[in-house]
Amino acid sequence: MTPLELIAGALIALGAVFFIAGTVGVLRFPDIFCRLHALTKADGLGLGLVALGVGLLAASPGAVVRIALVWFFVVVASATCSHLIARHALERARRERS
Amino acid sequence: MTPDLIYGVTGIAVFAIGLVGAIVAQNRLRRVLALKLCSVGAGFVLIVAAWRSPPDAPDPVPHALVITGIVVMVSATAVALALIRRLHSLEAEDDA
Amino acid sequence: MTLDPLTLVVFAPLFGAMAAFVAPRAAAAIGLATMALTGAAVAWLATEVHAAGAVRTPLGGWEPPLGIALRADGLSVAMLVLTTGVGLLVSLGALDSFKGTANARLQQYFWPLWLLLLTGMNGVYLSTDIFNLYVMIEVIALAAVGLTVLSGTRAALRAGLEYMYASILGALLFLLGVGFVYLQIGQLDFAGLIGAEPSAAMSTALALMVVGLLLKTALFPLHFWLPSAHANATAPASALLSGLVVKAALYIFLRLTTYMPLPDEILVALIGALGAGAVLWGGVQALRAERLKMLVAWSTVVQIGLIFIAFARAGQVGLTESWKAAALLILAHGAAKAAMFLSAGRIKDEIGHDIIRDLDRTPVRPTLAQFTFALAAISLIGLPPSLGFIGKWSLMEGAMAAGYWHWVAVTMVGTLMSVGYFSRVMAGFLRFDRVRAPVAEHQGWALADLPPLVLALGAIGLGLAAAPILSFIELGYPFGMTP
Amino acid sequence: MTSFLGGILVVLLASVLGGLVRVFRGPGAADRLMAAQLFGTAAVAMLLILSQVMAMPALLDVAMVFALLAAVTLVAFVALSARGRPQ
Amino acid sequence: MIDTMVIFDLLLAVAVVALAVASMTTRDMFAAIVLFVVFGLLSALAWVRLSAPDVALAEAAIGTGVTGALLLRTLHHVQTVERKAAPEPLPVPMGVQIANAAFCGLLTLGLAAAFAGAPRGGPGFDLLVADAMSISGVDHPVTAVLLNFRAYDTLMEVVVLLAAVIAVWQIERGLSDAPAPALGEVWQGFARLTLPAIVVVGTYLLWVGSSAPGGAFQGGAVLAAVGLLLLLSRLYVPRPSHRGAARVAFVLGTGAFAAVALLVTGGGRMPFEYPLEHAKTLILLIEGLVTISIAVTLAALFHGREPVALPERAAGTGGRDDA
Repeated sequence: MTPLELIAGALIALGAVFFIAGTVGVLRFPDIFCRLHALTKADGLGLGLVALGVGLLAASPGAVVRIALVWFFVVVASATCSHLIARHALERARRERS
Repeated sequence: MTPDLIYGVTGIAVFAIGLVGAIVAQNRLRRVLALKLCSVGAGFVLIVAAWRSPPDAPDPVPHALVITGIVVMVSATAVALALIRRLHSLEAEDDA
Repeated sequence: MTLDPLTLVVFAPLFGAMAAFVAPRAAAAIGLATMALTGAAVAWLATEVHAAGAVRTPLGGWEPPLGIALRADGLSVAMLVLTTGVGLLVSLGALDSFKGTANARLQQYFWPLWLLLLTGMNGVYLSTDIFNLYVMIEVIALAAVGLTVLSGTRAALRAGLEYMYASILGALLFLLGVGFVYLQIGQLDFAGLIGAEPSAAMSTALALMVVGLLLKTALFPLHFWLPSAHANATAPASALLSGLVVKAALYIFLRLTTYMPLPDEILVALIGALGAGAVLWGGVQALRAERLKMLVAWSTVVQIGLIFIAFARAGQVGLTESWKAAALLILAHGAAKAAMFLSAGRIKDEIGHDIIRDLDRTPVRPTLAQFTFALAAISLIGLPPSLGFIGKWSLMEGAMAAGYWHWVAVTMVGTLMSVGYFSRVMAGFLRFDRVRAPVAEHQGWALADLPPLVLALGAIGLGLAAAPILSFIELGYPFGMTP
Repeated sequence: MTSFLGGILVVLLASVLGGLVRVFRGPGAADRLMAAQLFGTAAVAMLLILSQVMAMPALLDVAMVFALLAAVTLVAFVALSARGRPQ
Repeated sequence: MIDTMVIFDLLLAVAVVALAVASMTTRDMFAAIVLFVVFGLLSALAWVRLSAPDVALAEAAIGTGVTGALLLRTLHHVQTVERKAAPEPLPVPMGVQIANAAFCGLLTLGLAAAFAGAPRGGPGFDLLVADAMSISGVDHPVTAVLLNFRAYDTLMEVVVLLAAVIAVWQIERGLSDAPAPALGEVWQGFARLTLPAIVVVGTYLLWVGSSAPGGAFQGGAVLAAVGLLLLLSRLYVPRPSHRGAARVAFVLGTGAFAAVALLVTGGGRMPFEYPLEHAKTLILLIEGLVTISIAVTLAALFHGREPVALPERAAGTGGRDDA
């Protein structure tokens, strides 16, 4: 195993830890807003670390560019979707209160 | 244990689940889901038939067939769903 | 351009469908022109098959097994002639029954859907590849469901949805069968199927494909979707669905079992037994039906059963001859049933209902439609000299020769029952006792009376031409008989 | 390295499958959907790793499509329910 | 040492089956659809494991993405157009459930036994395809099969799609008069950024299809996602006057495909037999037009009705609803 592979492996493993944390959060946190908080952490950081690790192992520059793009898409989409879900939940809560 | 054996049995199980679902389900939407499961199950079997143990490249023909099957299935699903919506609207009209 | 008739038979209706959809106002004109062109292509193909026995075109220049070839022999051409002939006449009938601005929308959607249906059916009759057959039956399924629900009534939509579920499930069972075939022998074309070693995978494949096809062709007890779908569609759609569409799956069944023979005598007998079940159960339901169109739809269940009895009439060894009896019955039923549904639709349009109990010699008597109905019934019951008679006779002759008297008995019972249920209708046409208003003369003949009359006369008259028909469908040896 | 990455894949898959319990439990549609979103992201991560394990760079394109379509499905849901029920 | 990939495969297989069961048995229909979408993603992952990235792409984009959106739209319709006398589903007795499960199990066992007896990695078209690749006009085997060796199937596949959109237009009609959903500024920023990005990805998939996994169907489905977003956010609202253009777009792919297939017979060739020197151009042309048709058709299937003004009576239920 080369040092590069070691670093990549460590990054990917750390990413997996964030995913586990996110899952635990989604399962255990009391309300939807807390759960969303946990979810976005897992999304952004977990995937970011995995992408970084895989990017280090990737053979071609083309692959690195695509990995970066994938990560970027996920972060933007996940942020927007979390926002939309939160909005939706908030509206729902307001409507039910009134 | 090679992937083809594992996923072949998976596909067959999925088809069987979909078949039973399509026969017994009462909800119209659920029956559409069940049929969709059948199509994925059949897709599994074809893709398994194409699999060759690496580094051999898989047989491309079944892949093309499954892609065709996926497009056919989305078409059929869309028509079934349109029927469900229209029927629901009409039945709601009857109730009113 | 060097066109060949095989390609034209599939592509002409396809282009017609697209044109009719893009130009909805000209849909009817485009539709009729397309029907004429398709008819010409079929005629051209028929002369080529007559001269050469069987013709084929490897599409893309790729020979099977890699590519797909279109192939036509006597049986394919017979099915194509039935489809285009009945289709053309039903189209003419549709022209009249969809006239007027109120029906503009029906007109506008009938043509593209019907022409796509024609594309699919023609494609089936020329196909030599099991996966291609799967795609074709899906084309048929979607177009047929579209036609079923054309009227937009609740009953039609409900029946259409059931039909859709059954159709998709049948096609998917067929697809899984294709998967098993590929798994075992890695072939998709008919020629590749011949002589495959018997194996568990191939038997499973055959079982899956046959069940899928029986569901699509509505053999008892998988017929549950058919009566309401066929009875609730508009008359031209019913005629197409009952006369033609169920035959496509039936045809695939006939072809498939040639290349992948049923492995055991018991299975042939089982198919026959299901056919017998259809004849008896369908007969009982037709005797009990309250509506005319429902009765006609149940009679389709009976006739499908009869065709499967013809298939099984002499067991496994008799199959090389039995298919001819089945084919004759397919042709006879196609023409007669289309005529019957069209005339039933005319009767319903004229007198405003189709309750059998209330049929009588009303003042607005659609005489010609009633006459046509009776003619079609003659062929369906199987009175000489109709094509239906020849088909039934050929069924019973083969069964007797093979000593399978039970098939003869079932056929006789089925015939008696059909006399019974058609008499219910005929008696209604002739009833004087309940007529309140004085019986006037009929209202004159409508153009829409002509197509069913021609179809019914065809179903009867073709019985006289049974010998040439039989020798034509044997061209190219569809079932692998040695010359 | 392959079997190490395989181990990571197993851990990732097991973890998100656990998260699916949220789909059953709900209570709201938003909760169910959120679990699905987590699942989509994890699937993207798994595809990235698989592209390395199976030496198939084409999987990066699959990952890209996964990422985009997960977003579209979510937006579809929110936009449909934002239009709401007739009051 | 145990191969961890085998454990991954086993876990994935169990998860696929479990999700299939769950989507059939969950009471809440929304949960069932979400589980089905997850099931689709997992199946696509499994197909990746079977070295079928093309199919995984198609399943993710069409089988799961577009189908999921269609299902959600229909569920929303069914739930918002309230029925007063909606029939309560009968509870399924335990005995029936057990019988169903047993039937399902037996069926699986029977089919699996037949499957286990079949040769694996067995006969196929590998060699034939490999031989013909050099004269197919493209470098990617799946694309060569779809657009050259078995182009007739693919033509009929787009015919199925055309039949679907005609049937759907015939079944349902009406204009959407609901106001645009309030999605907020974040969404608007997202739309501005994402919509062009999706167009680029879709086009890229189409273009890459001749040499790598991708192609008309996957590209078309991704482009259809743009249409879905436009329809959902009401950035585009279908009008009766758009019908002519829509009809042309629906038939464009099928028409061009069929026309090319016939026109190449000019030089004494068979239908679909592309002249070698133009094969690549023709295939790309067909794929490009088919992609447009697929994208527009899938978006129209999602919209789900012919955009035509309804007569007053039917406007109550037919017209008012989503998308």
